[in-house]
Amino acid sequence: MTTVMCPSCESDVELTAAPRQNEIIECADCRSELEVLSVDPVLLALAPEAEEDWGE
Amino acid sequence: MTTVMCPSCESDVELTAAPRQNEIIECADCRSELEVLSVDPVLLALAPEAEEDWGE
Amino acid sequence: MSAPAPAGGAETVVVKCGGSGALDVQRLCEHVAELTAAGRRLVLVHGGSAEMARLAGQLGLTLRQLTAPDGVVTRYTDAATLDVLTMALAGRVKPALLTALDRHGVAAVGLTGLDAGLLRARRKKAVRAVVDGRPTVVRDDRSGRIVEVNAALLHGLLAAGVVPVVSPPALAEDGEPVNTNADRAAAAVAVALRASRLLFLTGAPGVLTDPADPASVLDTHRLPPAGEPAPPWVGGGMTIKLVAAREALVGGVEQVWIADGGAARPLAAACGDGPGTRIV
Amino acid sequence: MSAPAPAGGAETVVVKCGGSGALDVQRLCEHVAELTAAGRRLVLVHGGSAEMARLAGQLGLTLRQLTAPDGVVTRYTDAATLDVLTMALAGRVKPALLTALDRHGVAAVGLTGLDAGLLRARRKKAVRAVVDGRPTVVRDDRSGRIVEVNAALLHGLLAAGVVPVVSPPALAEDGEPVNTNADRAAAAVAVALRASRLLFLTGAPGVLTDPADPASVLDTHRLPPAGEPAPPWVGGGMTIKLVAAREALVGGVEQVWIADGGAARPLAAACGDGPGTRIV
Ligand SMILES: [Zn+2]
Ligand SMILES: [Zn+2]
Repeated sequence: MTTVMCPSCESDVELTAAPRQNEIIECADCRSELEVLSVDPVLLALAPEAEEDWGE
Repeated sequence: MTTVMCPSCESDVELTAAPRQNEIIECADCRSELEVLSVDPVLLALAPEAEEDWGE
Repeated sequence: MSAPAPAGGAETVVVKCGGSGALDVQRLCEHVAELTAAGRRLVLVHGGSAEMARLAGQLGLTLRQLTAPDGVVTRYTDAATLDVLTMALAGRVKPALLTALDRHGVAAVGLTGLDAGLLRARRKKAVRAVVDGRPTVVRDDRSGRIVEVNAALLHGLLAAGVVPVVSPPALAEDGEPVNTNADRAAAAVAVALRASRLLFLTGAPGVLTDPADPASVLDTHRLPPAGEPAPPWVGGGMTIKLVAAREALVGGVEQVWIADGGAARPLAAACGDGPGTRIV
Repeated sequence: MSAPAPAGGAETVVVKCGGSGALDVQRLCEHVAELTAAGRRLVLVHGGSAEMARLAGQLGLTLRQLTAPDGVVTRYTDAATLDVLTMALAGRVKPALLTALDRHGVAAVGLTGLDAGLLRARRKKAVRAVVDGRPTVVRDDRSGRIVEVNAALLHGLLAAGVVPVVSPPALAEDGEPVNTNADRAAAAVAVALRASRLLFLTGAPGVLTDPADPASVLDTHRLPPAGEPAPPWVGGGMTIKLVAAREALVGGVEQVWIADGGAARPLAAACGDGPGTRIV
C-alpha cells in the first residue's frame, strides 16, 4: 500500500488501490479532495473546484 | 448483334458490344451522337450537347 | 451591421430547433417565411445530436459521456468529438436548413460561434466526472459556457432582412473552439438581442407531467426558486431547457415557451398565446 | 447590409486561398489583419481539396474523376461526394480559417453559396465523360456554374468591417446544392463586387514556364485570345486559374495576380506590384 503526503494538511494519505491519472481521492484527516497529478511517482494536489457541467 | 433504329435518320444502328446505360454511340449514317437511355430494351435518343466541364 | 437594435428589441424572436429530431423542417420553413414576410425578426438556433451520432458512426468514432458526481450526464468533447460536432452542425445540419429556407424564399445566413466572435465562451478547464466508477478530474474536455454574444452582427443581419441560423461551437478565451450547449446558446442570444420571446421546439407539445402522455402538457410551468429541485417529472432533455429558460427570463426575455416542433404551425407561440408551455 | 457599394468598389480585394496546401495560414492572417486595420476591404474565397481527400479517406469514400472527351479531368460530384465536400469546406477548412483569423483580431464571417443565395448556379444536367474507355453521358453529377452572386450581402458585411470567408457549394436553380469551382467562384465574386484586384494564392511564386523551376516565374502572363490554346507549360491547377482570371478581367476586375501563398507577406500583390504574376 502506497502512502503519500497530503499537500493540504501534511498527514499521510493511504492509496488503497492502484491510483489512476486525474483520479480524485479524499484525505481522511482534513477531508481535502486531492487529484492524482501523476502515478509514478504519485503526486497529489488539491483538486480544482467543481465547475458547472452542462454540455451539448 | 443487336440492331436498333436511329431516332434521327431512322437507319439501323448496329451495337457491336453489350451497350451500357448512358453510353454515347454514333450513327454510322447520319453521324448523330446517340445516348443509350436504357439497355433492356435498348432505347436510343440524341445525346445532349456537351456542356462546359470544369469542376472543383 | 452597425444598425441600431430596434427599441427594446421588441420584434425579435429566437427559436431553438432541432438536435433530437421531431422537427418538421418544411413546416418550420413555411412558418418562418410567413413571419419574416410580415416583418418579424427571427433568429434560429440549432443543435444536431442525431446528425452528430450518425456522422460519428460513419467515422467509427465512439461518442462518450461524462457522468458528473451529482449524476448529470454530459457529452465528453475531446478533439475528435469537437471535429465531428463541427462537421455535423456546420457541414450537414446547417446547410440542409439553409437550403430548405432558400426554397421557401427566406434569406438566411448560417453562423457558428466562430463567426466574428459571435459566441465567446469560458472554457471548462477541469470537469469532475465519474470514470469507471471513480471520481476523476477530466482536463481535455473542450466545452465551455457562453460569456459574450456579438449582438451587433445579428442586428445587422436582421436589419437587412436576413434570418441568422446559429449553432455551436463557440470560441474560448484561449482562441480554441469549444462545444457549448445549444439550448443555453439560444438563451444567451435571446438575452443579448433583448428578444421579446424565446421558443424551444421539442418533440413534445410542451412540458409534460407524464412523459408518456402528451395530454399531460402544462399551459404554464413555474420554475422553482433558484437552487430548489425541479419537479420529479422534469427529466431528460427538458432539464437543460428549463435551465436555459431560467437564464433567458433572468436576462430579461419577456416570454419563454416550449412547443411542438412537429406542429402544423410550429412558431405559433412566437406571436400568440401558445400552443405550448409558457415558462414563468 | 443595405450599405451601398463604395464608388467603383475601388478598395475591395478578393483573395482565393487554399485548397491544395502550400498556404501559410498564420502569415495570411497576419497580413489580413494588417490590411483590414488599414481600411482595406478583403474577401477570402477558399477551396479545400486536400481536406476533402482526407475526410473521404476517413469515411472510406473513393473520390472519382470524370475525364471529358477532350481530356480535361474534373471531379465527379455525386451526392456522397457533395456531402463530403460540404463537411470538409464548411465544417473543417472554414472553421479553422475563422479561428485563426479571430486569433489575429480579424472579424470574419464564413459563408457558402447556400447563405442567402450568395452563389447561385446553373446545374450541369448532363456531362460528357469517358467511363471505362467509353464516351458516356453522366447525369448524376452535382456541379454547376455560378450565374448570380448576392453582392449586397458581401457589401453589408464589408461595410461593417467584417471579412467574408466564402466557399462552395452553390445553390442550383432546382434548389439543391451543387459543387462549383472555387477559383471561378472567386472570379464571380470579384466581378460582382467590382473589386479592384483578384489574387490567387498558390503553391508557386506565380505562373512558371518550367513547373520544376520557381525561377521561371513570369512577371506578366498575357492570356491568348479566347478560343486559342494556352501555352504548353500551362497545366495542372493553373489551367483553371487562368480560365477564372480571364472571366475576372472580362468582367471588369482591374488587376488579377497569381502569387505565392507561402510568402512572408502573401497579400503584397493586393496593394503593390507583386511579387507574383500579373495576368493581362
Ligand atoms: Zn489532508
Ligand atoms: Zn442516324
